[in-house]
Amino acid sequence: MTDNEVVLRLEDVVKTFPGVRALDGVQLEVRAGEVHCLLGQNGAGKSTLIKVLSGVHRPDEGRIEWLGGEFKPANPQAAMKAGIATIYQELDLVDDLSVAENAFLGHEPRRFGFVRRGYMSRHTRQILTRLGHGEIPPGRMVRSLPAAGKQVVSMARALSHDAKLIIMDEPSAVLAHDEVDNLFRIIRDLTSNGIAVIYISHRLEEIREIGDRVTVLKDGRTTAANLPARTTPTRDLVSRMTGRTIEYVFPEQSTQDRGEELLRVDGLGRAGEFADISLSVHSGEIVGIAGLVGSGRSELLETIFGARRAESGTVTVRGKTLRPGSVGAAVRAGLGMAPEERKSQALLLGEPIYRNVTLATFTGYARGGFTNAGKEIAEANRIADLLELRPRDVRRPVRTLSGGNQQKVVVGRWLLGDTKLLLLDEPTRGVDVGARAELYQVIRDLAARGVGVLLVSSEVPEVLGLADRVLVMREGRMVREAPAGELDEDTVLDLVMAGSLQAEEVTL
Amino acid sequence: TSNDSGDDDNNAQVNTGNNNANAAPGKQVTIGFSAPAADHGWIAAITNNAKAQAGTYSDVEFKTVEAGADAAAQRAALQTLVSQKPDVIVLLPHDGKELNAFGLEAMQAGIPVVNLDRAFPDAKAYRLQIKGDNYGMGVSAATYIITQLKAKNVSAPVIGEIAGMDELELTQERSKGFADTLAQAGFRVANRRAARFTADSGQQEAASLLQALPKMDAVWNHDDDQGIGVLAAISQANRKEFIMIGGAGSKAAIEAIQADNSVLKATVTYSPSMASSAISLARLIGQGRGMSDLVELQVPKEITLASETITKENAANYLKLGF
Amino acid sequence: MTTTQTAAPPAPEKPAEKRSWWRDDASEPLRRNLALVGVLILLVIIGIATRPDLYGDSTWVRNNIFTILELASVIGVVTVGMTFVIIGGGIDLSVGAIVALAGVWSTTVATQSYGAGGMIFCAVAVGIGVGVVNGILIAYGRLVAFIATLAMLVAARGLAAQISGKQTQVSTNTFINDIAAGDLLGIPLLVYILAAVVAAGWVLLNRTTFGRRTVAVGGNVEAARLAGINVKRHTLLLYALSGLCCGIAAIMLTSQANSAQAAMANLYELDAIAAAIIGGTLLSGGRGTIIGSLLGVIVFATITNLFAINNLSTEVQNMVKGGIIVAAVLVQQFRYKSLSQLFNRT
Amino acid sequence: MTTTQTAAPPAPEKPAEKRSWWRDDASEPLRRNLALVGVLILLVIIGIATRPDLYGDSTWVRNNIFTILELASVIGVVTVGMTFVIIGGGIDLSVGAIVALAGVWSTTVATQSYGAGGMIFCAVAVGIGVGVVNGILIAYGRLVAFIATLAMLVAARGLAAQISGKQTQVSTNTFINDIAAGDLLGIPLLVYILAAVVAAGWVLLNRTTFGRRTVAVGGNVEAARLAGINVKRHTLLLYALSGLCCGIAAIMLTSQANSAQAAMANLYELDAIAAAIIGGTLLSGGRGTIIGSLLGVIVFATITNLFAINNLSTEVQNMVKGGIIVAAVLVQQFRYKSLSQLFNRT
Ligand SMILES: Nc1ncnc2c1ncn2[C@@H]1O[C@H](COP(=O)(O)OP(=O)(O)OP(=O)(O)O)[C@@H](O)[C@H]1O
Ligand SMILES: Nc1ncnc2c1ncn2[C@@H]1O[C@H](COP(=O)(O)OP(=O)(O)OP(=O)(O)O)[C@@H](O)[C@H]1O
Ligand SMILES: [Mg+2]
Ligand SMILES: [Mg+2]
Repeated sequence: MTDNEVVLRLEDVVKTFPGVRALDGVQLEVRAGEVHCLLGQNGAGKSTLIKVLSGVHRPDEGRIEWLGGEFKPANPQAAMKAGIATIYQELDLVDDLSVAENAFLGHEPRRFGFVRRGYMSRHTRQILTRLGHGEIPPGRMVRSLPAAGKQVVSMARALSHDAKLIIMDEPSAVLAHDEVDNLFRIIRDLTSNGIAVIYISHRLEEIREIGDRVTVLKDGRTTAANLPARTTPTRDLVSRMTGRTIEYVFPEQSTQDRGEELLRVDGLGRAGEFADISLSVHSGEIVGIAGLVGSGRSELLETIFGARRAESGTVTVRGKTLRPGSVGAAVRAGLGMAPEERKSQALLLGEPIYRNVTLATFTGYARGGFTNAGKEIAEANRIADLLELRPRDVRRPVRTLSGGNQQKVVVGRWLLGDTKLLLLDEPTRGVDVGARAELYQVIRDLAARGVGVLLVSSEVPEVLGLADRVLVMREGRMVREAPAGELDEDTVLDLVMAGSLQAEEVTL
Repeated sequence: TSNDSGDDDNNAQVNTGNNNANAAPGKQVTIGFSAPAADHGWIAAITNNAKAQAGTYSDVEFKTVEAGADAAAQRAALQTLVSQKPDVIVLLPHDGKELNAFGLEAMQAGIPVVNLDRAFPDAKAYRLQIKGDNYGMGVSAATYIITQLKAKNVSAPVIGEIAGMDELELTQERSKGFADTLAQAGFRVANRRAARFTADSGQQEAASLLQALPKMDAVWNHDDDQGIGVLAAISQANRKEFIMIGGAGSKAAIEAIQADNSVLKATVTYSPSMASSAISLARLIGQGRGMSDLVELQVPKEITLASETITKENAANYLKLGF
Repeated sequence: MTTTQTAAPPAPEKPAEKRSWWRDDASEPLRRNLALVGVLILLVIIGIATRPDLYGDSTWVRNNIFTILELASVIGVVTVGMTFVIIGGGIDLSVGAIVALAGVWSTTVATQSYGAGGMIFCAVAVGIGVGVVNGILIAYGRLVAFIATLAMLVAARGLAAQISGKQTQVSTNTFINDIAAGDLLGIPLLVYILAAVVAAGWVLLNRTTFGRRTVAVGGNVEAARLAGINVKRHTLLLYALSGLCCGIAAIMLTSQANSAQAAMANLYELDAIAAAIIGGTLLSGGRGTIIGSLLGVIVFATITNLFAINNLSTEVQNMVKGGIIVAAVLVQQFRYKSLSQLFNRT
Repeated sequence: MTTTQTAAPPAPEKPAEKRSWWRDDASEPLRRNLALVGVLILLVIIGIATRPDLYGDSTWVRNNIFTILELASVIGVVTVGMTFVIIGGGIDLSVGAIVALAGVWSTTVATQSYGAGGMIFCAVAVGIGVGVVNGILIAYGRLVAFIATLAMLVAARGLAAQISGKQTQVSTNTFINDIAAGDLLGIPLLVYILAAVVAAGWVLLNRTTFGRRTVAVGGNVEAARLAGINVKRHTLLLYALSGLCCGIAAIMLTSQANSAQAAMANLYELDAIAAAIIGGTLLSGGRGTIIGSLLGVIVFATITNLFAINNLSTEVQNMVKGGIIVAAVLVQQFRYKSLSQLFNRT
């Protein structure tokens, strides 16, 4: 398979942003029909690289060869015309257009300027069916789809082009297990038709499963090219990415007994989202919630935090019942939440990193209403060191950070202050292996200091490896609760999938 | 000044009065002039008249500053005028009360101020006040309506009113004169809409008024410029059962009255010719002369123009005063 | 450490129906529009209650509907253009000034000598021309739309004053003047024009690539750019479209007033923006409907009409108007959900 | 299958040093403000070139600077409040109406009988009161700010007309009237007031938690909410602050005009928004500076002054003004980058 002709070749590509050399001489070689994986730490330049390929950025130096000719796309349209389609890391959909309109945005089938709606929706349905999601109505507003659904639409858009190369920038970050399998099925389907795929992910197991060859980036340079995806030892890959070896992923489980009960949730419910949820978190305990995308975990977390008003049930923190629908009450009671969608829910993109890190705590550093910038910067620097933020300069606007580094800022916010109970929703989404290990260690350390943690993650190993106790949710209900040691990945997946199968049966 | 263009083709109201003793050239005077930015025929005519009248004198240097959008802007503009040391200032203020302080200041600095049309509350703030009679306009309009309707023996008439910009005090005075006079005859205004001195707002308000009063006997429109729109609305609604009285006395209105082919039967004057007179008198003040027909050696302190009623009968006399 | 093991409870009945892939807010615009219709009905009921004498007369009622629609027609046409601009992520503060400039330009003696065709051509050309200048400044000069169109407002009114010599220019063209007076099958011509512009706007927004791209540009510029849409050109076209609507409105207004002047169409920008927003257009772009904007315009016109037939004085009018606007929006925001919450709380 | 293995090169040393300050993202506001100062200097140069006679006189120049600052003072105070509201993600169209209402209310005969203290208290209380109503409607009634404050504009002007009986109310209080006439160490009192308000605004925005919350709420409401900020209360406070500024401005304006009337402070909302935006405040919220807004106000006042000393007619003024605004923004947007690109292209 890898003996196919080379379709894409990059030589010494350089791209600078004000103050940053994002790409500093990249080499890359992609063959027809292969899945070429890009690996690299957060901020290594992966997204920048693919934006250069798809005509969003113009390289400052270097040479790109595409299908044997020199390639200098002036804009995204030109790259698409040349047969390169891209699924970007940040969802690039228009909320108030329908699924079909998003899929065909920019190249709508039309007659005299009128959109051929029938044709477009038939075509979209075909693509969606091919993607295994024929149930999504093409006429539905994208706004009403959950993140996973939006990712499917992004893919549909890429497939709506007649592409010879499809670039996927962390497509699996918002997908659950079954969806990832589905994605891989599609990728195999594509490659068997000779289409090349560039695949970016921080999950090594995915790269092993779907990848053919791997190129590793570090600080904007290619540190290793064309490694065999299945056989290169993990230690090798990680050390080329990070320049060091990472011995373990999950820190040792703590042995200390859990303390007093911090959080008690009783019969919590919201119509159409989740029902009758009861759980508790003790001080020093990490409780993980596993479940499929759409099982209502984010909604549950947001409701506990007061960002949504509970329709039934109560949330009690250290014996005191919280006023429903009041974030202020939750924060005063010592709760903190790192929400799921960093851009829309967590970050002030134009503001400096340090102000984002201290967003929930700056009042604490203030005296008489006057802020203390020096203290804030110092604290933010501490967090930046802890989480290996790069670049390390905390005065830079968050907007200029790579996706994974933005995620670190979101999580870092709640490592400050005297949070008693931390609600983490997908805290490692898009975070590289190195930083991920650091993050796990930080979470464990917090627990060791007596903080309670309620963790939602779509990565079952993460839940099992990090949590003391695991809750499994399905379709808005709690279906299982057990100590992490009593569960293994297959059991959890079975529990979770059973639900989805059932749901599918009903839909049919 | 930069806006010379197009002044002289407008039929400005000037008094060339060659046989007047005061017409003889005298001491050189610099007259500073300020009026609000014109977005309306009447104000435009004020500025044109002033300029044209000044042009007839060889001994007058005329300096004008435009007053911009509001009283604050006018105050700022006047400051720059004062710094150029004119002999007399002729001023049509945005609002007499708001610019009273300026009048005081200038008078104290020894510059006589001629207030045009919008009175300063403080008598020390001006040397001469020349203005139209807003209240009298309402009185004249009402008087005309009363005689017409009484002649037709209408007992409980439906009377409409389309006022100008409601936030201006002059509009209030006009409406008050109108209502007071009607009340003396036992009449009242059935519906009053306030337009904005523009034809399009006149049309919109008139359309509303006509809809609110399906049958009407008379309507007074404060301003002939907005009257273009009012008349348009009336013809669009196909209504002609009532009489209409205008205000100010534009050339178009006077012609229409003369032609007598529309509901417009009369208009009550509020003539921008006062600007021409103001310049003449300012010159005399600057030269320390009096009005030759009067016994007094100096120009008097107050002059209020009468609001006359122009009808088909006397329209021919007023045509030359139409603006 | 205790291990609680809950047996999987029976799956909630028909979960798929309750919890589908989507949250059901697709009907949001429809609901808003229905609420606006409700507000309209309310206003009419107030009208009937306060002036039963007038509302008793069916000819009067018929005429009144047309009066309201005619009153709404000019600003309605302007609002259609404004709705596109706002959906596309911009704002056009110069609409009133464009209407004035186009109106004044097309009623100069020179232009009137070309007859009705010449006047219409002139108004439309001036409208589009100014719109294109706006568009160039915003799309290619990268000026903030608010500032660029504010500058244009000032400049265009100044030019209009210059051209007209600050005089009210009377239109002597009977064809133009008759538009506002004429009707067809008992319905005023201006209402037809409004209907045509609204229909064209609806089709353009909902059925053409131009409309769909407008939503994309306003809703997510970055996504639009990545999808290969020429955002700059599209932005330019949006302002040109708004200018075109202003040109049409200028002819309508000139016809209504039989004249044009530099101060005409005063504060139309505020009226048009307010109507669009009350109609559900998001000021930040990316969402809005033509029908909503039309309803917004009609609501405002009906309020004005209500005041006129009740002979409210200007100051009372204004105070009440503020209250009605707030109430109208509150009615619109009224949700079935809040109602059910209200009951649940007891 | 070939496997190229390159040893990891040493990390590039100190890339941060390459960065020059003016290309730095963080200095963006500073750069904008410097550009505005440049625009100011340009305007002064035009003034000198067109009126060398006046500019030759140093007393005149000194007086002229104060004239400009006095002209800017009232709108400057309003703009400080507006800047906060806009940074906080809102808009306040009612500022002009609040100034008028506060001015009229504090010059009623009844209020004037309480003396200067009573008048100032009344103006400030009315300003804050109206601001609080705005805030409640927007924060708790969830009305769109544009609509809520537009309704307030209409209503407050109506109420002002009602209170004043549409008469211009003369202020007979010499203390109030003397504020505008007075000076301290040769500098007019109004300029001190402006300076004080600007300084207070700067500290509030840049050095207090209130300011930080404002940026957070305007930059990303959801993030602010989830970080535990009471968004509703904060929004309310922002409108109250804007109302407070309007109250202060009302006293200043009353003092300047020795009177108040319902139509005063006409279109201040547009002026204030324009000044804030030219000063670099993002209309969509989350970014802006007080100094930028002040410079914006001064630029507008200087333009007006330039016209006055050159005695341009209003229509020419307006046309030129539009052009100058556009030019000013273009100067501001001028970037080092474009310059270097220009040279690189050869
Ligand atoms: N628009 C921009 N302006 C300034 N710097 C930028 C910009 N975009 C990216 N960068 C910088 O370029 C570097 C590479 O970013 P990039 O997004 O390519 O990383 P990545 O490899 O995709 O990381 P991740 O795994 O976190 O997504 C980072 O240091 C980032 O801060
Ligand atoms: N099969 C499905 N896949 C994705 N979302 C679904 C599905 N079925 C229903 N949904 C809807 O998606 C919403 C939840 O989306 P959301 O992503 O917030 O859930 P979640 O459990 O927090 O998942 P995650 O946090 O892993 O993304 C629910 O309100 C639900 O109605
Ligand atoms: Mg990336
Ligand atoms: Mg979720």
